[in-house]
Amino acid sequence: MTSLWWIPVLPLLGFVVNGAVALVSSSRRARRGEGGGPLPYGERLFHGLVGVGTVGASGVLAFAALVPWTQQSLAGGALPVVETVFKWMFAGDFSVDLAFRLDALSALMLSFVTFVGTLIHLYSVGYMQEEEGYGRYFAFLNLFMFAMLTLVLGANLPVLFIGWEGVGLCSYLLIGYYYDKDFAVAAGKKAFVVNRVGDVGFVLGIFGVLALFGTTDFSFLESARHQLVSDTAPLSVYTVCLLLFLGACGKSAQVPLYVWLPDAMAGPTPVSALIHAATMVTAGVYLVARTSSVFVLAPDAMTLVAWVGAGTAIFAASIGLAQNDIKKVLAYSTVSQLGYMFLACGVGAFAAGMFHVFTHAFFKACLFLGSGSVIRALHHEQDMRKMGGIAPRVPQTFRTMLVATLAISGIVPLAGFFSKDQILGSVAAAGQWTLYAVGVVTAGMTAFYMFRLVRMTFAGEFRGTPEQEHHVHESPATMTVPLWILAAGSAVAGFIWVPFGVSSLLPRFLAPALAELPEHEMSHGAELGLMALSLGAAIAGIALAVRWYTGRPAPEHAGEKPPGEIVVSPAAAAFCERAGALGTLIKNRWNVDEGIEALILGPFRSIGRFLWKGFDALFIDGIANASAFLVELTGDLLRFFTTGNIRNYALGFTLGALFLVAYALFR
Amino acid sequence: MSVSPAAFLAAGTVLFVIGLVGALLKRNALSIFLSIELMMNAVNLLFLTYGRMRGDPSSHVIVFFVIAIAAAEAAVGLAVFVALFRSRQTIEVDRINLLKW
Amino acid sequence: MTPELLLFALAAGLAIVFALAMVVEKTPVRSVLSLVVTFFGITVLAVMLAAPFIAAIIMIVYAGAILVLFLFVIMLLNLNEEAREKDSRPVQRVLGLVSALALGGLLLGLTLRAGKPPVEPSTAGGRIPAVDEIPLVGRLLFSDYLFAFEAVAVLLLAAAVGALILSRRRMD
Amino acid sequence: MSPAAFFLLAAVAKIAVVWAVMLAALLPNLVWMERRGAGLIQDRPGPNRVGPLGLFQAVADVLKMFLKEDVTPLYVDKLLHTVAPAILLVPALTTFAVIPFGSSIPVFGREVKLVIADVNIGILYVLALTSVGVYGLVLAGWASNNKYSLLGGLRSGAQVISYELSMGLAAIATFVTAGSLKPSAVVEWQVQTVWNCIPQAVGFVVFVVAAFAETNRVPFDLPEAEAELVAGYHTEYSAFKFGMFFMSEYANMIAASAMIVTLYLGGWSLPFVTFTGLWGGLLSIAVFWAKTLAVICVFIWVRWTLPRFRYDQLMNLGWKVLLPLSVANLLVVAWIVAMKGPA
Repeated sequence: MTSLWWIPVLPLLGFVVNGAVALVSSSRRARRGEGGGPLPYGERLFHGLVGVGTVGASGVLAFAALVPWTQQSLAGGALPVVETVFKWMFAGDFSVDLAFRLDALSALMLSFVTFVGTLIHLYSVGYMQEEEGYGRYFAFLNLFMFAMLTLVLGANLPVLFIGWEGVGLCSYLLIGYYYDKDFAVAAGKKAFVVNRVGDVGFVLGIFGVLALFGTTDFSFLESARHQLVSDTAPLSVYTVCLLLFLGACGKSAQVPLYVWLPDAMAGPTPVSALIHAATMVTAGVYLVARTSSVFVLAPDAMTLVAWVGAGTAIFAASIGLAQNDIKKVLAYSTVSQLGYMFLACGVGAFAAGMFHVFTHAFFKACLFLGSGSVIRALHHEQDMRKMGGIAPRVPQTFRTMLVATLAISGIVPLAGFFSKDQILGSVAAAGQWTLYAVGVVTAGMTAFYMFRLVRMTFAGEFRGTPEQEHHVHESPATMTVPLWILAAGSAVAGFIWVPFGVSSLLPRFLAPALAELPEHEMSHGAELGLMALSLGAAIAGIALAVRWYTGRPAPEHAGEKPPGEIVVSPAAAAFCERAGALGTLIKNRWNVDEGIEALILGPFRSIGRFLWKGFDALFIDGIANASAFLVELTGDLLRFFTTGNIRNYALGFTLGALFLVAYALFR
Repeated sequence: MSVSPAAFLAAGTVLFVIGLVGALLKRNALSIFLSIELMMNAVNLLFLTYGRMRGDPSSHVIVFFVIAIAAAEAAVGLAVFVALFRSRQTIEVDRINLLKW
Repeated sequence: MTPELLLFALAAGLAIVFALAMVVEKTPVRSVLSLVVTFFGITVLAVMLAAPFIAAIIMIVYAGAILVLFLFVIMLLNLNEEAREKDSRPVQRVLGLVSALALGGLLLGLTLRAGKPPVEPSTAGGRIPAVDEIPLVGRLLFSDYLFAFEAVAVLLLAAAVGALILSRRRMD
Repeated sequence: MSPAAFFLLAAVAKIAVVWAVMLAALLPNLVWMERRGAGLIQDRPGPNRVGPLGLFQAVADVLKMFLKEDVTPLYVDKLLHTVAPAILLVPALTTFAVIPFGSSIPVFGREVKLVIADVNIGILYVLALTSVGVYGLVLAGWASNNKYSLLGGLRSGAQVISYELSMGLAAIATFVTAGSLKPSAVVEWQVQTVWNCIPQAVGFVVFVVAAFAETNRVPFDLPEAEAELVAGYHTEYSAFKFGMFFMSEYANMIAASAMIVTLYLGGWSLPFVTFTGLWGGLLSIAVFWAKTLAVICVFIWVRWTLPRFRYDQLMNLGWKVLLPLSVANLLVVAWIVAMKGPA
């Protein structure tokens, strides 16, 4: 058994080395007056080797740790492994160790975080090679891996919180990677600020857990499991759950804290794939699953989680229908899929939620990396209206993306089908039919916008500039190999939990780490029916998208290529016209950003302006100026004592001492 | 038979006062500094006497510190004088009144 | 008159006389030399107070290092005579003398009152005891006073660096 | 006889013995030895006219010093000019108070340790005296009112202060192993184990070099470098005052040699020999002085063999070589002692 703490520490080492080298190298370049442009090959090789190597090594360590543990666990159960590195803080009865924990939940997370993480690092080697900030990029990416692994492996809430904030920081740093672009900086700031709102909830939630259970170590889950609802003051449990959920909402981009994620696409595409699709954003789901034993004590909180999840799912999917930026579509799709996961958690199907986290990591990472490959092929063109027809030129990208798209749409037997079906099945089993309906509709919408993406990107004729068209080319092997591996993962990852208990590996594995809820039994027939329903919705969505988005100009515009126009079939155009106001609203993303601006930020700004102009400038400055004036006055008087002659001062000293001694002697 | 501690105390105090008079009346910065060294040592003597009276070896430690700090002070002070002399060609304190308003 | 008293009178007398000489003397070099003799007297007094270690340290550090530094500076700056002209601040002079003497009187009163011994006075000026006080002081230095000890070490380093920087010649 | 009186008497007797050996036997003959040694090294006879082998040359020299006119130049600071040689001589003569010059002898049924004052701050006493000795040189230089003298005085002051550090640090290492600041304890330790010059070879070398510098002997005789400074700090001295400088140089040399012998060469002891009883005690005295004489011979040998350092070389050697060496030596020794645990 390897030491667990090496797993996060290795990427940290990578961060230190890469960061130091990048700092030295960039300052040297700046000193020599060399401008931007790609790094020399040697430096790139070094950064790539260190970056991929440390993460890969940590992945190897992780699998070396978790494979035997998993085998043992499946064979007959294994206790969680807790490894204490040192005592972190202690006061009175309270103490927190810097400790790492390997149990079913963290093993699951660990497996795909290190796996997908390594692939994305590898992909970045090719994707980022023309970037000036290559070293900085790998340093931050390594730091992110460190934080994420700390988050996953943390054996108590404070350690988890280190990772939680660490991934937030890295997310900020990497969204703002192009720090010379205003929108990237603004997006980074937005992500940071919105995450803070959630983090307040999380921190308070940690204190709440401490107050409820007297410890922040995950052992509190055991006590929670053996607790009856009536044992605790329910209100406090609700509060804790809601606070923790607030934190999860922030990190996992749930309504209303989702607004940062679409903007986060300003970062490099591999970052979007790793942080904003596969790993970090699922931390919220992980947190809810981790504390599931607490959540089940508060059924109404669970309901809230389910409704927020379902709402987010359909809301984000609706926005995704009308986005033209390829990464924005994927971003809203991510938000929507995260909604699914919370929906699952909300109805008590934590295992199903985690299952979707697992499969989603594969196909969403694959989609993002594929989109990155497309963007790179088109010279940083992200607007799908200027794409089209490039499938033959980038065959590998196209094929892998198609697999992943089918997976996310829920086509049997790809990964997304099993996980999504598991969620919907659980919702139905819980008797939440409204939520179920929302889920099915969302599934249809998902299939529609994903195929809209594929069609607009790959089908039909090219709509960009001839120059772009000339340069379209397939990506190098460092990028296509990860794509293929992830595509394969999207295809087969679902088989760890095939329905009807044929080989229900995952639930058996996860059961010890999650809360136990009474099973809702459904007949196989009903289950099959539901499955057919969701599959049908998906196929319907696909069919519609394929019909509408032909990628060829309408017959009446044949021959011309109006760039920047969505090329749709007449039926689609007619539908859009009929949709009218609702369509516009969807296109404008339900005006959420504007609403936040008007309702929250606007008033804040007004208050701020008042405090600045009215309170600060007049009142505070008045006090400061008045006291300054007083000091000046006093100083003017006192400066006559400042003769500048040391002997005068010494005499003053002596007289003072005289006075003190006299006081001591005669008092 | 031995000497009463009061005698030591008196000797220390007299030395201290002599040092004080020197510090107040001398005009040469170096002489003032010398007087201050004398005052410190007078105080050291008092410390040792009190320590002896109370049977407390801590007094030795404190004197030790006083000496160490005096050494630091002397090094910096003398460096200041040298620097001062370089720029003003004198270290008469009456002619050095840079600290004036 | 016991031998101890005689020794005390000699040492204290030496110290006080040469301290006065230091103040009165106009030549800085002679002032320094007088102070050395004063320190010698103080050293003897320290030995009588059963502090031979401190006595040696005073001799080594004060006489051997600090005052030699003074001599160096005096010789470097060529300070042969103190200013001959009249003190430009007579009031300061009188006031200083008066206040210093007054303070001295008060202090004498204070110390003598404190000198009313809580311990038998016979322990004060005896022969050097057989007890070796160096390990005692050493142990105190590295236990109770460890922090102060480290702080003084840092202070000395800072002083050394500061003195170097202050006294180096400007290269421009 | 009361113990106190005995103590007093014994002390006086010991002082008498030491000073007799030093002033009467060693000092004058050292001058002869030095000059004869120089002759030997430079392949010439040296003084050989006064008495057999020129042995009475010393007497003649002393007489000459005493009888010459004592010139006090006009513009010197008369008081300091007179006091300075005395200040220089006193520490050299009083250093011997703490040096054990023999084991112990039984006198009237009492065992008398052959050390004048076996105080527990022995090394500090020696260092304190050395530091007082600086004043003699510096003041002589200053009081002479002569720039050569002043330069010589300043040089010697800086030199002595610089090398005192390394010397003290090197010596402390021997006290660390002995576990006491008493020189007699260091000798005891060497008697029981091994001479310090073997386990502390580094400290030994540092100490010897620093001792050369402390005594202002070649190759460290910059304060009186005749080629540059005429005669350095004693340019303005003549007759008896000059004689005192002359004497103090040799007295210092004897004291330094005695310290070297005490700290590093086993003091009065010889390997595999125990000195007991009256004769043993007397023999140990002889051993001590023989060793000291041997070291003095090294001093003389070096003087007539090596050229003088340049001033910057001197400072470099002192601060950049000897001081780090002695600190490192002290650290290593202290570490080893600490590892072994308290003795």
